[in-house]
Amino acid sequence: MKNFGFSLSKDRQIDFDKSDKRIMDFVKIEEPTFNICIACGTCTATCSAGNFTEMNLRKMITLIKRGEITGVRAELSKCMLCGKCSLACPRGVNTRNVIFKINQALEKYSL
Amino acid sequence: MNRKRVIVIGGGIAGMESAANLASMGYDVTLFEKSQELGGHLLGWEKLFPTMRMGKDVVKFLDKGVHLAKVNIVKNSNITNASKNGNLFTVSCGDGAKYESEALVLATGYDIFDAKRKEEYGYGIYDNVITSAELEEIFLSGKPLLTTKGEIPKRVGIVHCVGSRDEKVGNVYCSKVCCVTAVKQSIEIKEKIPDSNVFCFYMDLRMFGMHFETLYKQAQEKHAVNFIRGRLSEACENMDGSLLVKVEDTLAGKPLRMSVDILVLMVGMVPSEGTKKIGTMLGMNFGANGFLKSQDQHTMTSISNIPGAFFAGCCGSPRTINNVFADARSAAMMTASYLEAYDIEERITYI
Amino acid sequence: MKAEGKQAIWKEYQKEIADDKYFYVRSCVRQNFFPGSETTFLRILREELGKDIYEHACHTTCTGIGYHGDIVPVDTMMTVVARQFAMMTEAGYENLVPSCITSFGIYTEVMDTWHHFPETEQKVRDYLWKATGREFQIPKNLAHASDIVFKFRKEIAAKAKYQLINKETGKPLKVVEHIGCHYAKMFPDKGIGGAEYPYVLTGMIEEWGGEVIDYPERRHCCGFGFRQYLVQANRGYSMSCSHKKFESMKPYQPDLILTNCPGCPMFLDKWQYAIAELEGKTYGANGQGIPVFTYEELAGLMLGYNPWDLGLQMHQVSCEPLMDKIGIEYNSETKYHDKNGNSLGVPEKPTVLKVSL
Amino acid sequence: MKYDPFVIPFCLGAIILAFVLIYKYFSWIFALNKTDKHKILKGIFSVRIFKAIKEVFLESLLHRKVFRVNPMLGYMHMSLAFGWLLLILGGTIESKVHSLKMFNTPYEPIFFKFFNHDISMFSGAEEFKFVMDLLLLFVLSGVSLAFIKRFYSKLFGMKKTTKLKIGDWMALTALWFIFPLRFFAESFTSGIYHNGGFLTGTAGNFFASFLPLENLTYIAWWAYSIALGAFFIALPFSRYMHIFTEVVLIFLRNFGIKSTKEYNSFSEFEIHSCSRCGICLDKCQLLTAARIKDTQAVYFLQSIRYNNLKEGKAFDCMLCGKCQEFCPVAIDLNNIRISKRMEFASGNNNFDYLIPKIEKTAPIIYFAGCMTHLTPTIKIAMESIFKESKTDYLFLDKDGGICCGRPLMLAGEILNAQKLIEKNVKLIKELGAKTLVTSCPICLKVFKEDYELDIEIVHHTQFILKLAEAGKIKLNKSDLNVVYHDPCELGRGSGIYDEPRTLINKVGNLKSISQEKELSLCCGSSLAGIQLNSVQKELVRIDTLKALEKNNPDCILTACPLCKKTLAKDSSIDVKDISELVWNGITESKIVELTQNSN
Repeated sequence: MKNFGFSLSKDRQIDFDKSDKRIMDFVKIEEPTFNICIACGTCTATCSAGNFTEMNLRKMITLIKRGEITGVRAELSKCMLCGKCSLACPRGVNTRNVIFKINQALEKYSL
Repeated sequence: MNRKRVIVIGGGIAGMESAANLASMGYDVTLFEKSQELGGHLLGWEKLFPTMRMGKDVVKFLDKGVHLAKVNIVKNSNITNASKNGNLFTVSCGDGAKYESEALVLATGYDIFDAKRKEEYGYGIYDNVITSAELEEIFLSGKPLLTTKGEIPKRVGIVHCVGSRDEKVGNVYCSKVCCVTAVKQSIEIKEKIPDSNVFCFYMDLRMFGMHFETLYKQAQEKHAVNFIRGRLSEACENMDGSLLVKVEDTLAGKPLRMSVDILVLMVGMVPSEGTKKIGTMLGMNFGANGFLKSQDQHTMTSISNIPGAFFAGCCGSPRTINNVFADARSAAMMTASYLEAYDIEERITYI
Repeated sequence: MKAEGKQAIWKEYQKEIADDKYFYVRSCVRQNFFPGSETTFLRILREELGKDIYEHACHTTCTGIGYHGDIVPVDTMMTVVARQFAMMTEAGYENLVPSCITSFGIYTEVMDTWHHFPETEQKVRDYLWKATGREFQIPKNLAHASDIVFKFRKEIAAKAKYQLINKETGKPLKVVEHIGCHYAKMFPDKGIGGAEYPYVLTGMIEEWGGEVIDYPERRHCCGFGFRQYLVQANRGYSMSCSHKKFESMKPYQPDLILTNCPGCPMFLDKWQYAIAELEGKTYGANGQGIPVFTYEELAGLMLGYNPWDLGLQMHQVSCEPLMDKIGIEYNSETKYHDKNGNSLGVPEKPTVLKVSL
Repeated sequence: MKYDPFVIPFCLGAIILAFVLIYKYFSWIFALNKTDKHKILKGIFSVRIFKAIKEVFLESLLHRKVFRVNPMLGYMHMSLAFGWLLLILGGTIESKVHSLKMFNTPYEPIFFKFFNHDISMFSGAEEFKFVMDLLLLFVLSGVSLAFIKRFYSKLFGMKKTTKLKIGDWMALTALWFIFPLRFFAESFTSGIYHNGGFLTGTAGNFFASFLPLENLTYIAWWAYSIALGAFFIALPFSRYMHIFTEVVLIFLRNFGIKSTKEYNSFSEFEIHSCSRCGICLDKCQLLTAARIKDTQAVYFLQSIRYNNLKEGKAFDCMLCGKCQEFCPVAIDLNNIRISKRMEFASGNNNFDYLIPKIEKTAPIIYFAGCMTHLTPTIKIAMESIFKESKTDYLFLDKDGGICCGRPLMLAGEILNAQKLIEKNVKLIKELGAKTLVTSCPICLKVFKEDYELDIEIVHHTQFILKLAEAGKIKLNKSDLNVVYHDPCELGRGSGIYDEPRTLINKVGNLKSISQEKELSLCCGSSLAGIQLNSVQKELVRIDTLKALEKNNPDCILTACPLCKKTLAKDSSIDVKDISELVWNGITESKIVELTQNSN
């Protein structure tokens, strides 16, 4: 292979037809309130871990729904499961169990 | 004593309801409808948001209203002229008939945005791109929703704001009903094809009406309808006839592409040709968006710049059915008070 | 795909194209990239169609590359454009025909700006007068060279020796048409067929016997993107754009790609080599790549011109397999000879892409 | 030697039972860790053994705790357990006295009347006859109550009775038959040989009048033996396993062995000690209010025993601890539940990002807790009280601190909780404070149980009370009528019932409610209820509020930010934390003071 000093750039676009939706499918069944998130971000605003890190549950839920799951494990490992997000959520998403179930899915599919 | 006469133009919800109300107050009302059937756009809708009741129930209610109050109905009316001479309005039809009245209510409604103008979505070019109105026709006909190849769609995309809030097509306003229509239709698709995945591509979800938010939550919770915040930049046809859509998922902060088997365009409301035609004949004022303009946005709704000429329903702005009912009754009330020589303009203290 | 839907749109986006008496302005880069193309255009117009087409030895760049590369300020660009107009006016022509899509975009943009802001036009007139003492008329008609070929596509077809038909199967060749971004994306009503479903190349392909394929990434840019290509570190991005298009058109098995922009054929052609070297991946049959043509080259081929006069030996992806498919006669011996029969030297063979030398 | 083939079923059953029990108990004891084994060895030769025996007598035989819940239920259990034991003891003595031998066949006492037709020859025979018949009657009364309970549980103060497994049905059927069959066998025998007492003798004569007893007697003895044998064989596979296991458990407990948050063989003793009496059913709000019917402790333990525990069963629980409070066997249900949740937890956390920066320290550390940050009024009240009392304190989690780890633990993420605990322990130890005050009972429990800090750990109600008693703040008693909601983690969880009440009485008039202290209800938002849905939580919440709002108090007081936030959602009555009422009182008295001064 030749070296031209450049190479193909990685596509930033989410290819929904090919992305990995296993976590989404699992969590949707196990914790149906996963579906009713409106991505308002209240959870992230109150997040104890989010105080100190980039942890963003709102974004994580959105990305999992799109099958973009790289980095989910690392992000999720910061969660202390304290439950502030559950109390703050205006829509009644059981965020703690969403996280618990995402963890299970990560384990189940060795992601 | 001769009864005072009112001409109502447009046999949709607004026209029928204001005609029925005016006639029930004792006026001699003549209702003009350009087609051969009363009911307007409502005839094309199966179920209505947010209650999912049948559209035809509402048509029946309206029908009964005009018949019980003995409204004179002129169907297939081809109005060639409408004008005000002195205190009398005159309307002439294509068959030479002439009608006169002391007051007039314009209820000429809206037209559906021509989705072909949003060329990048490929309506009229790609096989499986349809409009919300066409989807409703499918529901109404009782036929199954199938791709042009006759297959049951696995994925359906719904594009909000087609022809609304879009400077590119010259419509900067919100058509109000499309968001909740999308939610309603996505629920209906899921009820008919439970295995399908429905994706709504929205800019903002404007669930302003009572129970709309509940319907939206129901769509998410019970039917697992997906909502992706991002406007389609374009749709392209894949080899298999499915459509590749491109959006930015603004909540994920990434561009996204996906294939859908059917793409439904939520077409908005535009001022109808009839409104333009008859409003111009009468010399009525139009607002910047091409809908009829009231004398004052807050206090003088339904009241046009022509004394004795009023308007009701979607010829004034996009409205939901319940808003049209309220507007039609308000226009009827304003018409009646005009005929009883009530001077509302007297109350205007501002300039 | 509903053909009538596209036809309806094409009907809507018609454009007036002058019939004769053209003032031709060349492209900066095409003469290097595809040196036979512009010559062929002039030859077809003059010899086949008998048109009056004039070019001025002193015309310069339109500065489009510099303008879009954020190097040349807009006032400078407009003044240079005004100078071209002045030369046209001086030569007694009113119909401007740029060879380059970017120039076409620049002229359109300038004319549209002046239309909406007459004070800007006045300002530029002053600049030009102060700088060169020249005056000008705004062109009566502006058409890209591909518009001209589109206009006379039937006449060319009538004189053609070949058609875009596979001589073995008798079936039309599958052609990808790629329109330069600046042709209609900025001013949709200035392009034949508009921005979403441009008809300018499609019209030629259909007229000359081929079949157009519409693939999902049809509207995507080739990746030239001025600054993207000019800076070496950004070239990966440029190449990725072409790569995206190849991946998207691949399942349709196109026989050739037709373009109307200086940059597009260059990148769609050369990136096939680079992608092959970097990724080991080729498109088209037998690892030979998909040949890319300018509309002038294709018109010349149809008319039976010697492919080496058209400059096809300069292509990275070899054109011979396609010419074989159509049945075009050519002499491999003279491929790398100049017009006097002297050898030009033979290029090095790529490691992955299969080429005919 | 007295022998007849009909004793074989009994003997076989008894031998199998003995083997199974010995095998199980020894393997479980063997699997205990070293420390626990050591405790057993030490315990056997100490006074603890007498305490254990006493407890066995009171709980396993007399069923004192069951009596407390419901006397009828208590009597039923006692008559069966204690009555049967007495019957065995009585029979043994009777047979020994009769044969005048120290050792006779082990089945002889059981089938005494079959082998000894003429028993009038030994002294005291009539007394024995009377006593044995009385005991039989005692046991039979228990059997009939058990029979009635199965079909009419309300009589026993229970709305629900437990659902049965196959093993249970076998054992239960056998058990129902044992004593009636004994009654028939002895009566029939007496009908022929007149060796019965007041019960079996009378019945025997009665049966003899119309039944061919010569044929029936032998069959009856066979049936009696078969019922006994069947019961013994089914026992280890049924809930009656508790009869023996509970005894061992009481000994182990008295030796100082405790349950842990990890499942071990002591947990096996605990789950096999469950008699499935079903007392936990009615105590569970998830059943009574939220209509979840399969998750209560009895079913949960049953699933563990039969190796079919599903995730939902482990997680549909608020760990409010009410079932545990009333469990007659005192099984540590919460710990078992947490230990089983661990099997479903899969998070692998990394809390390296938590680097707390503390510049100063103070003798008293205040840890508000995550939930308190969502109820700022509690935070403000506490900070004000600290300042008012001139307490030198450090607000440890002022800027949103590190979670205490209890929420992770409640979800079964014990290893991850441990990581957080380690971080917090290190931090708190570095600070070198004397007292740790927290506003959150959830934090309090984990601080006390799992942190192993050598400092005083108090809930803010305890702390405020101390401040008041030391005269550091002056409380102002209002004329509000208030009720107090015991937070689960503070009350049943940490045993703190009195201090909040003493404190409340200093600032208002505490009215007692029907379900308080050990009986108190859960607010429904427990962090342990991780998989409960919003409707289920709401049902619990409404149920609890109904009890609290019953006498229309002026204010509902609680001592937990989560309870407060939850109850306030649907309450028509003001819900406050005790600290808020305390601070309100202080500010009010200050205003009065200022007004008087200015006048």
